[in-house]
Amino acid sequence: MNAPLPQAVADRDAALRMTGISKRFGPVQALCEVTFHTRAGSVHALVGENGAGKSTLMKILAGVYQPDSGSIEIHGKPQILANPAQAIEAGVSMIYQELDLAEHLTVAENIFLGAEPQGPLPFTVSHHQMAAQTRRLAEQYNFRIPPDAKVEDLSTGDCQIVEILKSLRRNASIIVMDEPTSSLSERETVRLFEVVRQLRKRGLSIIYISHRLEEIVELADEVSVLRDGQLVHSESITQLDIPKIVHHMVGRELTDFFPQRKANIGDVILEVAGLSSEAGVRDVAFQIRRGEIVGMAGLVGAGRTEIARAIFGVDARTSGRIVLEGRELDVTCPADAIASGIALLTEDRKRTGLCLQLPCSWNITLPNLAQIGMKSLICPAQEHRIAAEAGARMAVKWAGPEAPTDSLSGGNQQKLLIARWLLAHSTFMIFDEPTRGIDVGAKAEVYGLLNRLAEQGKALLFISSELPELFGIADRILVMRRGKLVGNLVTKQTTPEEVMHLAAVEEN
Amino acid sequence: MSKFVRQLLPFATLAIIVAALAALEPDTFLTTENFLNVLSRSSVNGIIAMGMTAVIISGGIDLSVGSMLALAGMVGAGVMLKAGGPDAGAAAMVLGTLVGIGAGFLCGLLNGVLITKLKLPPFIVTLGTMSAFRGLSYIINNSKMYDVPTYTFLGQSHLFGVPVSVLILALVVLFGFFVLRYTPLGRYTYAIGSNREAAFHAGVNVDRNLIAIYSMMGLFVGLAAMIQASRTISAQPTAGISLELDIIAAVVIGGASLAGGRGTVVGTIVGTLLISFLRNGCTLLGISTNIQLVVIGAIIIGAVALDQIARSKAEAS
Amino acid sequence: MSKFVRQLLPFATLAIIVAALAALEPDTFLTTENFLNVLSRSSVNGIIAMGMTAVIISGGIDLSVGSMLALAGMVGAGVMLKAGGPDAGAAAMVLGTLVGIGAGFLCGLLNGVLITKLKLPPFIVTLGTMSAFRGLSYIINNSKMYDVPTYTFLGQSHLFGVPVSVLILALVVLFGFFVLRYTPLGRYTYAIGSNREAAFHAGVNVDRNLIAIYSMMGLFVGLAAMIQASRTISAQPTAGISLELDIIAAVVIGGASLAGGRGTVVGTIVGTLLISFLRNGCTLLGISTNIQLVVIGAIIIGAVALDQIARSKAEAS
Amino acid sequence: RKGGADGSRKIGVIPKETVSVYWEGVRQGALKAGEEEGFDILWNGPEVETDREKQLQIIEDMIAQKVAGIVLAPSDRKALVPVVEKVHERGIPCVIVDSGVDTDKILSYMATDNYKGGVLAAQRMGEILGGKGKVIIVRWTPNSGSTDARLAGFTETLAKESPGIEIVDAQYPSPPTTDKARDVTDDMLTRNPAIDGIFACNATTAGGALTALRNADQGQKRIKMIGFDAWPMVVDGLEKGDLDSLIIQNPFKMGYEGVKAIVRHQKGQTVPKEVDTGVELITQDRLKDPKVRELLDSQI
Ligand SMILES: Nc1ncnc2c1ncn2[C@@H]1O[C@H](COP(=O)(O)OP(=O)(O)OP(=O)(O)O)[C@@H](O)[C@H]1O
Ligand SMILES: Nc1ncnc2c1ncn2[C@@H]1O[C@H](COP(=O)(O)OP(=O)(O)OP(=O)(O)O)[C@@H](O)[C@H]1O
Ligand SMILES: [Mg+2]
Ligand SMILES: [Mg+2]
Repeated sequence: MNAPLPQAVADRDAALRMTGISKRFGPVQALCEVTFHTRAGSVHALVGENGAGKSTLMKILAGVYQPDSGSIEIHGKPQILANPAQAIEAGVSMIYQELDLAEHLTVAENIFLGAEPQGPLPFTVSHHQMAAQTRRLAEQYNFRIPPDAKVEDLSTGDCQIVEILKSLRRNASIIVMDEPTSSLSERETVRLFEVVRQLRKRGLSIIYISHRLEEIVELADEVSVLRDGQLVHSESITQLDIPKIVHHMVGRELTDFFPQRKANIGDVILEVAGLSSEAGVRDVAFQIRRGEIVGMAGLVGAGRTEIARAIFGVDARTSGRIVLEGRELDVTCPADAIASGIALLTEDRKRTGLCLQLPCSWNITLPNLAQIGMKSLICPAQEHRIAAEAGARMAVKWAGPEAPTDSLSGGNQQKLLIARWLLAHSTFMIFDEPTRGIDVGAKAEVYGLLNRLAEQGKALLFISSELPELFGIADRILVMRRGKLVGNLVTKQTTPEEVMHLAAVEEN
Repeated sequence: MSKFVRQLLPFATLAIIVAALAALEPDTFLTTENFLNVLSRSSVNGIIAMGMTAVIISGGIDLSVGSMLALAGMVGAGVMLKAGGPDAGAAAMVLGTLVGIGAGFLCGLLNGVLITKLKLPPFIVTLGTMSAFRGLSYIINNSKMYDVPTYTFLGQSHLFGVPVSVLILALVVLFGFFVLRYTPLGRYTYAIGSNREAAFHAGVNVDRNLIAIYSMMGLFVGLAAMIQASRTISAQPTAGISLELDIIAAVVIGGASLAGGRGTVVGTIVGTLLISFLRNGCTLLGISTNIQLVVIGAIIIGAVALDQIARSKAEAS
Repeated sequence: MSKFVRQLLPFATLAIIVAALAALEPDTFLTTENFLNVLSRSSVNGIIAMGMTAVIISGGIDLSVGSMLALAGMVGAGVMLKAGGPDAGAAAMVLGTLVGIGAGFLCGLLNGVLITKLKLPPFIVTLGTMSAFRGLSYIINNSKMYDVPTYTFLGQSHLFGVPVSVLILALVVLFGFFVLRYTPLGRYTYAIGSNREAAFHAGVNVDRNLIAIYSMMGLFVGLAAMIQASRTISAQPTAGISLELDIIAAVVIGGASLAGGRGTVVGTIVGTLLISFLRNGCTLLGISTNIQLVVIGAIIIGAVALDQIARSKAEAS
Repeated sequence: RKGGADGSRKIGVIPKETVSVYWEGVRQGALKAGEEEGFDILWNGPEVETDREKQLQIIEDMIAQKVAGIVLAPSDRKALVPVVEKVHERGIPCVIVDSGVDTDKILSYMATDNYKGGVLAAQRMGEILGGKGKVIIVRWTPNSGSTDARLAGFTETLAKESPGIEIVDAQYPSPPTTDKARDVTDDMLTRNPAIDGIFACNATTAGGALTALRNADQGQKRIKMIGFDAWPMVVDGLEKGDLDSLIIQNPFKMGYEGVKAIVRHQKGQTVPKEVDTGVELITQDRLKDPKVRELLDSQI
């Protein structure tokens, strides 16, 4: 199945040669005989569906996992990377998919973790040196970050910048970036791209992983595609475009990425007026009608999640009304919201979504015990049946409803959560970044599902940072900026440029 | 399959220990009386361990159980004596028993409220109340104990040939099993311990459930305190010193995880009996208390290490 | 600014307590002798708390310190007696002291190795070794204590008018401060407690550092054990029962978080002194031990609650 | 094979705790008697005196082992009544030593007259202080029968015979360890600067009080201390004159006579219901007396 690598890519200035890499996690063959080469002075994109093995391959390169078989050569020298320290020594630096910082330490301490400059005495660390060098590094790459700030006080975007600086500090010859832009704002993304190009010019080899294929096309020189743990394609970007990449990833054409929906919009279901919250939502008002999908756009930190949290009762409201189907709600906690017919698919399924050690069925029924007649007693047989049906409706791939939730891949975990909320029979559903970090195939399924829910007459609020999907699926787009609603646009009558302009422009 | 094996681990260990003791000391160990003795002395720890199981599954811990045992016992016995004097009759004893159980419940409630309303780690809150409850149990009768010579029912009498305390333990185990497995409270306990934020976002009233769990813990401790008082026909302010670690050890040997989300009633009771039979067996075999301490330490570490290995094997296969 | 205030909280509490006692009992409390007494009796706990600070910052816990104190003391005193008899001279005493400290070190090393190599939670491992070390310390001399009548230097003599134990405590505090603040080991301790994965990914040898931290903990306990033995010119196998909770309380009152990543040497020593002065003050004021227990419990909860409130205020501002 | 009901050659001896030297005296006595009579001695007890439940369980396990008899030092007058009566029901003879228990279903009670020990201490205190002054008491955990009796003897005798002596403070160490006994004595000395005498009511408190006294007194030997029970370190203090005197019991005799009583009972001989094992006051000059030496050596 391994496509032979184009000779040109394989041999010219090979910076990295990973040959015949296999890795098994218990029953899962995460990687099978993967051979992967990169050149110095180029950006090599690594793409594939969720669970294809991208992160695993790169963690092997970073010394986190040991391959079951295969060999690694860096700049022509065979390497055994038994732990991250050795990988760093060999010139490999990685930005991990999940934030990877010691939050109680300062920015400078994180950046120099593991390689502290020595102080005036032996066995000591020079705080002064660390801060000075951090400042220099940030200036060099044109990032602004206070070296002495504690990481726990930073925003997610700033944390990502610390991650980037940490990997740049190491003077690595190979830098791996595993979905680095998933929590960056547009502006920071642009800066990151500049940095990547700068590094390429300096002759580094960059391996870039992302589910945002537009980024790949914009940035990469070569593209390798992983599917089910195997390397199925590797080619120069000049020969590729998005549909071709998608084809290699999923093994078929993805027609109908944004399926058409018979818009059947009814009366107003949800009305929000004058909503402000302690978390920074300021005087927001909008309405959503039956059968309508309303998108919500904004830069990172614009306060979209905070609106969802205020409506769902997670953050305390300081003012405002929420009216659902004509009834004014007094929601003070998620339990109230769910009882009133609101569902929220949170943006972070690991932190606020799933109880990962528990069986899938328990996660599906968790908010629904009352709805399915198990308010005072649980009937395991009935629960099993209900969960199995709910899972089947969403085509969740699992060993059965009793399987532990952490045995599912990310995309399937997302589907599990959707199955949960479908069971709740809510009239108004909020989806906060439902496609973040999931692959194109799974995205298409989520879009299809949103459409079906709308057709069933639900009102949907769809929060997303990716304009194409908002434009592909929403009837209207709300634009947020700094906690305020600054635009309420009909999708067909606006353009991405207008939305971006509204989201980004400074107020004065 | 392998997961099944893993869950059987504590049983297997218990079975092996009992079988070995039966083989080594058939005359003294393998008697109904000895078994009933061991069960009866496990009743106090077993009942408390039931409550601790729920607390640990919820991701918490309760270090105050030993002091709470002393306090509830002192309050219960004190009321019994006030109401009925040294020859307290049935009414006074029932009253004292209920008040003692109620005192335990209130202690647990206090823990629960402090943990949820001040948003403090359970370790800290119960470390504090551990000291405070102990102080109170001394203060109540000026550091002295209470004698309740007539209070023999719970701890010393038999029904159908079985000690009453053992029957109560059995009831509590059944109750705990039922609650954790078949009620929303039980389900929410697992969910909160597994991922508190997620449980909250799924509409679980986390605070209310935690308060319920800690209150139930207190209630069980109150019950255990009265059994203990009846076993020694006296309530002692020094009762239960260092008890918390014994209880936690039993729950952990039974397969619960201190990180929360994992644990079972059956595992816990097996863990409790395992420690009791081990102690009893060592004494019958003439192995000194000192060596018992080393053995029990090794078993705690060994049980959890085996569990860990079994788990990673289960994942690998 | 507000963060600064938060870090000063334990100091403020200590200062207020000392000032109040000074005002209430100027004649007895405000004497050099009383201060030196309190410092000297804090030396054992203070030294152990230094080690515990690093352990807790690394996200771990050590429940075995009390048993380890007994075991190291018994080993040290035993060797001293073997080498020098009841009138052990300087050489035998130095040897015994070094062996005692070494025994503590080995206990800590064992904890560290079990925690990292078996990948078990520190709570479980040290719960197990807590029992095992206690058993061993009884076994050593058949449950009896050792008398070392000549061993007075560490615990009972003075240098420049200051008790030697207090000088040692000061040195240990300085050492701990230096290690946690200015060495890579200290940095890594915070990093591991804050995010173990991240530290590993950054090339930190997590296992080696954790083993170092637990070994240092053991070393400090060994030192404290010898001071304790010298304070009572005897080593007791029952030494340090329930000590772990006292130590953890001091560290936590000093602002450390049991979740790891947070804590300071200065905070810990303030926490230790706070408890000591409180106990001393209560005795001087004639407040009973019983009420002291309640007060200390309330202070543990109160200190952490205040810290929590100050923290959320700091975040809000 | 002759022996107990079913030929058992084992006698259980259960102290209040296993750590203090005092109980070692009991054990030595029991071992000696066991050797003489050809019985195995099962020595088992809790680690700390406050662990009553543990002592109860040990007794139950001894019953299960079908021992020929039990020698018990009950850590609690009341709490152990049911189990002691159970021992009686099983036909196992039980000798109570050191402290009493509130039941008469026992073979014999052999103990120090603790009240008398307290009286001796009070009389000595009156003598050395010349009938006036201030003393402090280092108490033991409340509820312990033996120490409570000593304290009663001490305070009542002082009030009666030396009204000029005032007891200004009486505290106990918590937890009950030597180390804490030292701390609590330190604090009492600080709080009451003009102290003339100290009474420490058992070995542990005497050890702690002695170190505190040495620290506070710095060799002046102005404060007079009376301790209770022998412990090498305390006897050493007596030799050096840091202590004025010690009240000594005879734990060896308790263990020895306790085991002997069980054997005698088995042989059908009668056993006295109550035996006073004796208590006496030892001062520095009496240390050279060979009989005193022997008594001390049997227990340290
Ligand atoms: N530590 C682990 N233990 C067990 N299985 C694992 C582990 N890490 C990864 N896997 C499994 O290996 C497979 C590959 O996972 P990997 O994280 O490499 O995918 P990915 O391509 O990075 O996906 P995504 O796009 O979602 O990040 C998946 O089936 C995953 O469940
Ligand atoms: N854990 C956190 N600690 C501190 N500040 C935070 C944290 N999470 C979010 N913020 C801040 O809260 C504000 C809004 O958060 P958030 O980023 O969730 O908004 P959003 O509009 O939902 O954006 P997105 O969903 O795209 O991330 C921002 O200023 C952000 O920096
Ligand atoms: Mg990945
Ligand atoms: Mg968001």
